[in-house]
Amino acid sequence: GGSADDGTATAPGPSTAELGGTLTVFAAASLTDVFTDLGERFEADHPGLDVQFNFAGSSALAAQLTQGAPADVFASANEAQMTVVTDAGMADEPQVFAANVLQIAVPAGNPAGVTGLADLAREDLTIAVCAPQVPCGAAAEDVLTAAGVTAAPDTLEEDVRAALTKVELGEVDAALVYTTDVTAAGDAVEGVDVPEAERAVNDYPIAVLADAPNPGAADAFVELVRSGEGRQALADAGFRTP
Amino acid sequence: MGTVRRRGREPGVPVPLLVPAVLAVAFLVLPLAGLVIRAPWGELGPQLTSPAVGQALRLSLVSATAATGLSLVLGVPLAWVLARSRARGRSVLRALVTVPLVLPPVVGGVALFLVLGRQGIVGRWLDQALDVTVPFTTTAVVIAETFVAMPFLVISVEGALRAADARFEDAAATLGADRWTTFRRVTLPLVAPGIAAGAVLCWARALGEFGATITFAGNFPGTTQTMPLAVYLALQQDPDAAIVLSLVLLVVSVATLLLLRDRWLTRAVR
Amino acid sequence: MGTVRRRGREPGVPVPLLVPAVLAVAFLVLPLAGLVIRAPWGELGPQLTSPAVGQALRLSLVSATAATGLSLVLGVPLAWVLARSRARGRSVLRALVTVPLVLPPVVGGVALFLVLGRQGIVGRWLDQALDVTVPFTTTAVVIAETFVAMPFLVISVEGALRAADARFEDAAATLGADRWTTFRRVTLPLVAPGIAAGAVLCWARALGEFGATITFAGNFPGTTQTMPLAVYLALQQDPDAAIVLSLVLLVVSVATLLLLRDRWLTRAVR
Amino acid sequence: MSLAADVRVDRGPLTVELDLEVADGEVLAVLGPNGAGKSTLLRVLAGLLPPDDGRVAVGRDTWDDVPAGVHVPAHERRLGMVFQDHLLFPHLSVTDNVAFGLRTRGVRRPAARAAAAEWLARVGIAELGDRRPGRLSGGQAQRAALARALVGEPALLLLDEPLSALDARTRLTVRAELRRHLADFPGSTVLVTHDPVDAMALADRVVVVEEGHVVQAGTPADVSRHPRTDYVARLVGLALLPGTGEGTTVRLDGGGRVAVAEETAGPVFVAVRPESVALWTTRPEGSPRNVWPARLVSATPHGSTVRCELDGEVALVADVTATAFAELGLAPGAPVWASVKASDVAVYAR
Amino acid sequence: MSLAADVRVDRGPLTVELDLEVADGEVLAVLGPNGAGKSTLLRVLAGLLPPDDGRVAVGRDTWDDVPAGVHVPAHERRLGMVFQDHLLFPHLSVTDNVAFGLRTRGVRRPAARAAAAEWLARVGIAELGDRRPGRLSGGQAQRAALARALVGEPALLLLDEPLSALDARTRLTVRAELRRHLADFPGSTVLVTHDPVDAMALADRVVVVEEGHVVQAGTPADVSRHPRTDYVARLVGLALLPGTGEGTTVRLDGGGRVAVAEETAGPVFVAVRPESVALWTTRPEGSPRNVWPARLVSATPHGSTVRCELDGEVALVADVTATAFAELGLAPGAPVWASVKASDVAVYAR
Ligand SMILES: Nc1ncnc2c1ncn2[C@@H]1O[C@H](COP(=O)(O)OP(=O)(O)OP(=O)(O)O)[C@@H](O)[C@H]1O
Ligand SMILES: Nc1ncnc2c1ncn2[C@@H]1O[C@H](COP(=O)(O)OP(=O)(O)OP(=O)(O)O)[C@@H](O)[C@H]1O
Ligand SMILES: [Mg+2]
Ligand SMILES: [Mg+2]
Repeated sequence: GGSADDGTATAPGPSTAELGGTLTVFAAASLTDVFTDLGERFEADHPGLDVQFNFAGSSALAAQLTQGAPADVFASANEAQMTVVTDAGMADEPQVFAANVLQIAVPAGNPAGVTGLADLAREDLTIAVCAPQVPCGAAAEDVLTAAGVTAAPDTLEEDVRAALTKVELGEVDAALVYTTDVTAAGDAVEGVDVPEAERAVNDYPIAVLADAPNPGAADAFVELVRSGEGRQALADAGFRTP
Repeated sequence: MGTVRRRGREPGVPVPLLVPAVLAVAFLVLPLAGLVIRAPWGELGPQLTSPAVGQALRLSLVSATAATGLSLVLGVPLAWVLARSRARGRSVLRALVTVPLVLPPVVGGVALFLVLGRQGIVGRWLDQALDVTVPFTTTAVVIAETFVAMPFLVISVEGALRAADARFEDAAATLGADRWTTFRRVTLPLVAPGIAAGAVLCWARALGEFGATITFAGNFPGTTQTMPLAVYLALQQDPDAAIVLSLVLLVVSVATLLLLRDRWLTRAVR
Repeated sequence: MGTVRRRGREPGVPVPLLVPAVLAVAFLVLPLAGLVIRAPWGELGPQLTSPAVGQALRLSLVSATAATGLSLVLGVPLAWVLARSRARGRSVLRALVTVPLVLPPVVGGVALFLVLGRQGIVGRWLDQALDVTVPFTTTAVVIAETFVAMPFLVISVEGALRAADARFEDAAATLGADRWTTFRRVTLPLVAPGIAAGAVLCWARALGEFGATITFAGNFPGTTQTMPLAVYLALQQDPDAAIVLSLVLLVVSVATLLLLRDRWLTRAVR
Repeated sequence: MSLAADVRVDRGPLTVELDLEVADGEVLAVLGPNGAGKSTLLRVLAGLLPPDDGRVAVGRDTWDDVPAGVHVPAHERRLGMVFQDHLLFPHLSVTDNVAFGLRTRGVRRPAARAAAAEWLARVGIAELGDRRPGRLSGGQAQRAALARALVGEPALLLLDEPLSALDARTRLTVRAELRRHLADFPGSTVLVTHDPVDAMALADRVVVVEEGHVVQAGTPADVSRHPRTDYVARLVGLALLPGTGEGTTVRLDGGGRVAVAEETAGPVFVAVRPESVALWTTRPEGSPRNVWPARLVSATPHGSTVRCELDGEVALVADVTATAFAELGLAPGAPVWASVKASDVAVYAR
Repeated sequence: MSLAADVRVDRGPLTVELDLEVADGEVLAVLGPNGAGKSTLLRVLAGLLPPDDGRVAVGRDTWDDVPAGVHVPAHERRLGMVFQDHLLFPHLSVTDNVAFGLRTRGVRRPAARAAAAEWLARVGIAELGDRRPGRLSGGQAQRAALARALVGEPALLLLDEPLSALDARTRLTVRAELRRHLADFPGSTVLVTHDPVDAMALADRVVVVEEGHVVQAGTPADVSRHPRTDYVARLVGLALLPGTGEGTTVRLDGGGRVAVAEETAGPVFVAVRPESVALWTTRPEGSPRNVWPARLVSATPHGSTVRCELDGEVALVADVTATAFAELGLAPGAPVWASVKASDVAVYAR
């Protein structure tokens, strides 16, 4: 169970052999595959330890944490939601463990012949861009401003997956999304690199929560994520790693 | 026997009904009260006067009403067929109709793309032959909301039709009314309370629709950004603003319902 | 007059009803067909045998059923009070009950936190006095689903009660049945079709619930991860898998409804 | 138990204002034209319609007392009631309908069903116990409703036209059964009916209600011999003529004069039995002192006689034998002469 | 238009199998005990219940022909129908209920409402046109239902106990109105009733249905004079005794013998009019050749006579004057002697 009184054995320190109990990780939905994979490895390394994930949108996770959700680790898809948690005094010293940059996603075969950011201004194309309220939208705005392009989007997506879905279905000709999403989407989607994307790199911070029921395991898990092994897994999924 | 009671036209609600009813109200109303208490009312002014909010609110009301209208036009006949016709395969049909109820709305949006999208079964033809594109338009919002909300109407109207006394339809037939006239002039008024209930459910569901809309219609202020989308986006940055927006949506919809229902009910009363 | 017709117990559906009914079916079923065609059926095997899917499916069915049960217990009495009692403030009450229908579910989840969260009005007391924490448990899933789905039951049962002939309740009273006995033994069976319809709506809505659940109960496999949450996660990584998962949910729920409805309907028939 | 009711209810334009007493074991028949307020009265007595004013008491219990604010709800009144439109529960079998009242009063299911079955047998539909009411004929439904009202041990029986849908034969048996039951029944009974035979056969006393008010009360024989309103006169098959007594003649309010045997003065009623009216095609000369020209409105064969409705100076009804009628060769609309012996005319004060 | 129907319907354990013809302008009364299948017949004729076999034709139109697969739906049959339980539309005013049929047949609203108002006046509820049916009394509702059925110009009128809820006075007027209407009505009418007076007054021909089959048919006078079943005999107030003729005596099937005036042989019916039965407290000696001991079952005053039901070797009904009854001093259950003159006994072949 994910209830607060679940932390049966609290390990005193990061010494790997003594880890046990339950480790609860709140992680952004875009980390689902990577973290599930890392969690399994972590459990294998520490028999007796049970890793519980709660994947959802970063803002939902932040809201849950400020409402007193019992968690050990929070991995956010952006700095803003991590700030919500640190401002509430529930975590400190978040560390960036991955980063993501924008790419133009086009349907397989690139039917509209999109080659760069300038094409996003074409009125005849159906374009999806993230809404400015969400991280990828903020990033997109920065990138477009930097490139001096006034995009003509048909929809301001509320999350990057929604944009990608439309590309996969061939319903939009191009969408500004993250590289990781293009990677995850497989053959249905092709990525067009955007040089200006470097202007808006999106960092993924991770932190151990202040009143984590299982701080020992939490520290160990963050270590694993930031280790070479973790970095490799993240890179396989298309993330940049520090 | 012989108990002397205080007089009154209202004999009171029996305790085994009163207790759960009060609990139900508490259950439904307390969270709302929480929201109202917690809401940063200072934000109300700026939010209400923001043109974006007005736009989203208007679009929400218009599209939910259009979706309800469409659902009434299509769904009431379907409910009738399910309740009255003896055609075989009716139970399969009924089960199929309930499908959009359980389909996660985002998947519903994907499904709509598969039919009405540029590459969709019907949409491809619309696109090429008529140069009509449905996705990312206000029409798409209405369609997405109808798809998600119509089953609510169909199921509750069917329940009402089933409970209605079909002998009045016999009487109408002996007076020369064919099934269509009977439907219009006898059946419909008889089940008016059920239809009103179904329409309220349908309208409310359409008004709150989020997943299918954002998927199939996208999110563009003024064209496809309804209140739930605005609320969701606000949640990403400023949860308090989102709560205020939700409350605005609530107040408007409750006010609308209050007005409408009282009109309907007084007309539908026996 | 004098028209010679083919004989049959089924006098046929009038065209003005048939055309919209067929359109309605097409509208609801075509997208589904699109999904079925498009679904990568190769993935079905692994998905079905995956223990996570089984877990999510089981949790979905259990919690939706529990939420429906809770809604019936609390909601039917509330519907009765709304339909039959003459108490003042009834229309305000009815409007308040419709509120969770329009509240964006995510905001609904936040509202539930405000009441039942560890810092919530009631939750604080539960936490300190009884050491009970509601959020992030299966109970929270049931509560979130009930909050969102119960209004559907209440509104449609109220519509059915309104349409029912109240004179049978008079007859029961003359036979010595107090209002509670009358409710149980006369009113309930009379509006059984309406209650069945309401329960179906409620169950389906609970089964498809996403926003309030993920907010208030979190997304823990085995405890709070229902099928819609699993579909959401699958959408993040592998949309095709999400479609397959949705279809699994559909098939299971449609099968359940088919079984249940036929049982109910044969019992509720006049 | 004895019933005492003095109530007022407003029903749209009609105000129903009735004052009744029914003793223990007594059967009161309420007669009256359609819309007079009979069913309204029963609804008030049953507690389904709170009166706007007045009191209802049964035995020593007060059931309604508007000035004192007392209103006992229907389900606490220990009633048996037959509704004019039966109102059998559509979702219960006939047996369960009849057993319903016993079950709510705590009788166990087998006992209740047995009692129900017994009553179904008494009203002659023993074999229909398992049916749903929707599959009964009109008369069968009425019998089931009667059984449902009688099966308990009510303090007050309220019967609204309980025999109206029964066929002639069943009516005899059910009426006899009802009569037998009512004879043993210790409580009060109020019976609404349109059939004077039912009233005569079953009631100890009759009240006639018109437009919400009692216009006549008395024993069945009394009421049928001395009707005080046209409605009652028609009901019992008399022609009623109000007029003013002037010695051995009565000047009728509607015009014309009637010779009578007794001397009278002031406002009186004149009642003429149809059997005592003779018809002639030409003006008869002879001993009968009352001879009027008239027009035949309608002729209805009834057993071996034909009932002829007459119109003219004096509105009368004549019963003549079928043979005599055939010999007269009359068609509706034909002019006739009607004669009545003065000694055959009843006259009594208004 | 003339109606010819020869249909079979299965109703659970009962099979209704009837063969009827009703000529243009003719009124056929269908009499029969509860559950005999009368309403079922009307539902079949109306097209609401497809027959399991047989044909229904009106004029030259075939409405039902099961072997040929023809079934004209109800709404194309140009009917007027009164249902046993009225079935007025609860959501429409009384006027709109009555105007409904005209409106569906394309009459404009003002004209339809005017025609409806006219018919409401004819059945005596002109002032109730604006009410909802839920606020009518039982009799008022029945009158509205009658008006609704009559207002159109149907080819076939189907009336299911159209006068049963009417009070005695209204019944006379409405019956007269109905009679007038039926006299002018060019189509066929099928009238279900339990009231022999209605049948006599309104019908040209009577069929008696029992357990789904016609057991007797003929003119009203014929049927009432020569009943062939106990039901009919009761209906018209005769005692019917089946037996076997043996010269001037009839050996009754139920036991006992009856002396008759004519010689007969083989199976016969013996019918005894209640007026011809005399009652005695001691065994009478004299000319009447039929004297039986009996027991008084019930005594019902009816106008100036008292109807006595007798039980014993021979079940009889006796009508005696109220004075005579009082002199006899009889109570139910008392033993009496009944006598009938042989010349007063009707006898006819079975
Ligand atoms: N629910 C109601 N609301 C208002 N008025 C009503 C209602 N029901 C009946 N009435 C009116 O009240 C009057 C009395 O009705 P009631 O049913 O008591 O008559 P009744 O004597 O039983 O007549 P019937 O012999 O036709 O059954 C009638 O004029 C009727 O139209
Ligand atoms: N819907 C039904 N389904 C099956 N059987 C029915 C149905 N309605 C009536 N019956 C049965 O069919 C038989 C004939 O019923 P019907 O209503 O025709 O009788 P009826 O002659 O009109 O009697 P009544 O004089 O009581 O109205 C009865 O035994 C009745 O119980
Ligand atoms: Mg009445
Ligand atoms: Mg009948």
